[in-house]
Amino acid sequence: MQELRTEPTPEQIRDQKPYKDWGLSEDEYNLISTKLLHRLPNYTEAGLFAAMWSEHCSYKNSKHVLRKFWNKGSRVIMGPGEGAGVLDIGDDQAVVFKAESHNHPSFVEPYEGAATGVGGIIRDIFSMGAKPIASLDSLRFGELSDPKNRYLVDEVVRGIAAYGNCIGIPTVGGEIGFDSVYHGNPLVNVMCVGLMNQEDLKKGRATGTGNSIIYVGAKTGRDGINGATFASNEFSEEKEADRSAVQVGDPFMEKLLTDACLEIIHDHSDILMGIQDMGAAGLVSSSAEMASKANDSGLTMNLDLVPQRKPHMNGYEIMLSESQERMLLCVKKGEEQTVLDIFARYELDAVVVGHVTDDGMYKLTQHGEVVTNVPVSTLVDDVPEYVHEGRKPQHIVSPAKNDRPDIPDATATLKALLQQPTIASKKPVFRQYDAQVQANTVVTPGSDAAVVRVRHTNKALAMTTDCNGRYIYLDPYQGGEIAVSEAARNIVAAGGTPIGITDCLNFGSPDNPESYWSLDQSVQGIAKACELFDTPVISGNVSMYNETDGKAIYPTPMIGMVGLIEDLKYITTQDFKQAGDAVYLIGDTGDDFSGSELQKLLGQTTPSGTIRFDLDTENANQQLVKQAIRDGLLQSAHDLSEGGLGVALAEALFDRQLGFKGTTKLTNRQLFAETQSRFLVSVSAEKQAAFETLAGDKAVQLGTTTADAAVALTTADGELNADSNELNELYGGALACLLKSKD
Amino acid sequence: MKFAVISFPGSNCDEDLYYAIVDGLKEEAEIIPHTSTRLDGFDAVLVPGGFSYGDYLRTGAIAKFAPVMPALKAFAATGKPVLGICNGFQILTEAGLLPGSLQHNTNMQFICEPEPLRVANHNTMFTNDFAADAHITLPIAHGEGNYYCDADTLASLKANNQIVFTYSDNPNGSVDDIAGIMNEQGNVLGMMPHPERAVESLLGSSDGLGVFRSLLATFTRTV
Amino acid sequence: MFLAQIHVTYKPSILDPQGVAIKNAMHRLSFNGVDAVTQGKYFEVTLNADSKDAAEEQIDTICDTLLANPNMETYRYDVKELANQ
Amino acid sequence: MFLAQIHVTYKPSILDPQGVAIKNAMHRLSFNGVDAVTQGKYFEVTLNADSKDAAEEQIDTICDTLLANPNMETYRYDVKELANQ
Ligand SMILES: Nc1ncnc2c1ncn2[C@@H]1O[C@H](COP(=O)(O)OP(=O)(O)O)[C@@H](O)[C@H]1O
Ligand SMILES: [Mg+2]
Repeated sequence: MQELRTEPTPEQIRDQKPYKDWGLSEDEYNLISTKLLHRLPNYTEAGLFAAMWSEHCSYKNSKHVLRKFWNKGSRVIMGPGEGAGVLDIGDDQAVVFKAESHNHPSFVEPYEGAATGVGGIIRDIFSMGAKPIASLDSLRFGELSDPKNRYLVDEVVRGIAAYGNCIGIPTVGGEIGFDSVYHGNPLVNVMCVGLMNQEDLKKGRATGTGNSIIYVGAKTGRDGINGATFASNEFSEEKEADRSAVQVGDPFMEKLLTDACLEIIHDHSDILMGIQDMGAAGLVSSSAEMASKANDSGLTMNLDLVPQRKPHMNGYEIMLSESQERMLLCVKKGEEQTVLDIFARYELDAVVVGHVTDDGMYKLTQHGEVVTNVPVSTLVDDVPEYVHEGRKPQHIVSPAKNDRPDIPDATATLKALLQQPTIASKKPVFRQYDAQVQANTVVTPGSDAAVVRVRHTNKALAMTTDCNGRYIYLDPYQGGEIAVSEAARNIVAAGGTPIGITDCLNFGSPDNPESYWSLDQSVQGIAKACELFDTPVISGNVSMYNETDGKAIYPTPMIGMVGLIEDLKYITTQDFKQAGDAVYLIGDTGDDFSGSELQKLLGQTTPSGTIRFDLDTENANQQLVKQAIRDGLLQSAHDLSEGGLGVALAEALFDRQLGFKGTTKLTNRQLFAETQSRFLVSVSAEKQAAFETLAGDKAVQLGTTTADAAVALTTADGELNADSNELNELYGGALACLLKSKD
Repeated sequence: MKFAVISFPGSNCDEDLYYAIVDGLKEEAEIIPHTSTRLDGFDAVLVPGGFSYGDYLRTGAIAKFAPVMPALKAFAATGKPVLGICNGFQILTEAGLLPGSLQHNTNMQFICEPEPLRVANHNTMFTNDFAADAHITLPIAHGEGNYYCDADTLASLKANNQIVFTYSDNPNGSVDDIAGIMNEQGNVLGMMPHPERAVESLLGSSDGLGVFRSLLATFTRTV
Repeated sequence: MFLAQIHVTYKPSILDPQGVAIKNAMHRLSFNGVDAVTQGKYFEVTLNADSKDAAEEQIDTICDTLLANPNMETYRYDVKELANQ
Repeated sequence: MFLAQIHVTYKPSILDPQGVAIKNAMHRLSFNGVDAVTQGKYFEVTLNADSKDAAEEQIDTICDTLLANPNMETYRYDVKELANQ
């Protein structure tokens, strides 16, 4: 039925240059054939090079910039480079975390794209030997006035929920922002956090000549293989309309895979030499990296042994398939059966597909022939590194003058801001996530940072994701500092000490000098802030080429941060607890509206102006809140972010339907300024004196919480007057309403 | 008192239940694989939440054929307590140990939130620790918790006081606000809310402990 | 080799929240002529059996025990022999 | 009034974890002759339309926009006129 496919010969590849469609440049091809192999690569080899030398696998365009990150710090057990980073949290335990973007797949097929994004990052975590204990999702979409964006939100959220809920990992936090620049290019970033005993740490290495390479999990199909890379006759067995390379997630399989791998890691650590997930560029990338990390040992695999979902897959397809829920293990020779038996008990496919060699070669056979034979190092280490030209964008060279909007009616403005989709309650989204499975979630979505306790200890972990692309657009360096600082502020407000970050650098094409400049600047800003907060970058991910019709998104380096809460009694939430508590604002407020939600509300869709930020002030204010929590002085703590003081004050009232009465020297408009480094805290009457002594002039009392729902704040030039229940309804109902709207 | 927690492929609340018994109730518990064929020596069996067999086909539809099921049915026939929570409830209905079935929530979405409940019958081995008509809060987390049964079944559930928990603010479309029911004999209970997630105030509520305490009280009284 | 095509649908008395949700979605998309929607499941099972009768018997048991929930669903099927390849 | 019977199934190259899980369950139940299982969706939609052509046109759009995911699924349908009741 099926015609034997004839692959192009090495000479045809040289002459017809199909590798260009696969993302390999002519220079790169020449480098491979003349300098590295000293011969022409065959069809499979050329395909493998194209995949391994892609930005996704090699970071060839971003490596130079990523080196500027700071990843020292006393807690670091494993920095970037492995599946995920690892930090010491005491008691011989460690926290493991990483974030991944799945932007493009989620645009093409939002449900499966988002679901497989969750699945992928989970494999990174358990492949280190850690039990995944929480995930967070950071999402950006175009405006909800467009039905396509509403559809994307629905499907992406359903996909994340379906995968995370089924596998039993609580989705405890995240963020969602809406802005027209993300129309046609949504961002779907997922972070996963794991917990482990330090002795269980595993690495993705294929060491020890003769040891076996075991493939486990789902069968390999044509998933994720770009149809464009094939001559159309190669698919003649299937009708065009029947073809699809969409990757489908199977969380049930992944649950079994997680449990089985963790069982092997715990009980058979001595025979498991290495373990690695199959992510982008599937089998080739996982196996070549495992070999490379083992100090250039070699590796050979027989492709006929790889479990396959469809008949007649060629070597290229088998090696590059991005079928989900697969892992690669390196197991001591002679001990394979132990591992195979465990997988059999979980009813998972597991097959010895090859072994470690000592010649440094990456060798594949299929149907009795050698289809690939190249030095491991040429696939992994010899990738050229590109430093691109950067240019400051015009709107930064000569920025527009800063807004000082006139706000005659603070109440109306607050109501409008609370209904902005980026600010409004995200409950219609996070209510779809099982946030409590594993029964460790102390603070569920809705407060500043999520808090997950470490069972059988007195510790907890706080976690959050943050990034405001509108600030980064205006000033990538300070915007980068702010992204880290905001994350840290959320961790501190929850009672934690920030200990490290992961990131997803979502940017436009590096070939665009302005995008590249922004990338470089924001990485430097992030690095600077990380060093100050002692939060090393231990893992991350780069997503470039986020552009539609030549227009890039705002540079959006998402920061995922984890904090350690050394004592459960430090856990603090953002909501006011009772009537009669004093409410303080920590940090100075200025006329900071550049990039703010107020600016956007007032019609300035593209942010404008300059921003102001001071890391030392930020740090001082965070230290104050941290100390006040440790001294037991605070009833609540909330960081100020989008929408400023007005929004933060309202949010703190909702949970217990409290009211507020007070006076401030700030003006109406300053209620909505987004000056950085600020917190809103509440203090019970008997702790007020102690708090004021500690805070000095860093905190100013705004007023007091009240038992009725009335909110009354007198400003320098007006007043805010509202009913907190009414505000809560606007805040709580806005997103659901926008998602349903019919037009 | 010794509890068995049955673990099916895809169960994900088995450990939570284990800890609720061991750390919360301070009694003995053991996680029993779905391949086990004996449940001797246990005083109660817990069927946990999760997505057994991925919830593929229908929730609980594939789990009902697991090797452990005959032992579970035999255990239930002895009159000892069997408690199915969330997916456990779905499995018990599929297996015919409880009447009715669980359909998609009416809004077709998964819902995770704390849910106010009423203890509709506190004279059961699962609820004697609660006061009559007690109002409690337990978390729910399900996409298919919309309890359905035909009118005759509903009438007999009512007549026999088999409705044990009801929602105060029906989140999913369940018939008569039903959140949990038991069999006629009163020893098999299925409920969608998660008592095992509410056994310590640190996590927001300890109301769930009442369910396990009730079982312990019944057990202590009868041995 | 035989191919069974199996339809599992809700009994008419059962309210099907999925069907209702889809109907509402159709109305939102302005397909106002839509009067009712029911969603069921469709299976294709290929199996070896000695005869068509034997295949039908197996499929009947499979439907009764696994594919349909007799509380709420009914099924119908059609078995045909596949040409040898 | 017209009745549309619609089948939505996965494209052949798409992974169907549900079908695999069901097949495994059948094997566990000792239906070892079962070779493959795929699960699809089956819809019955009753709708008002001026003509059979008009009904088919609507159903086609409904399938494209709502019932089938063109990235992964294909559909087929059959529309017939219902006798007046
Ligand atoms: N996509 C999401 N998934 C889960 N939780 C979310 C999501 N978006 C927002 N949240 C939760 O809603 C709350 C408010 O989020 P956000 O406004 O981003 O907070 P902040 O400005 O303090 O960072 C947080 O608890 C956050 O975890
Ligand atoms: Mg916050």
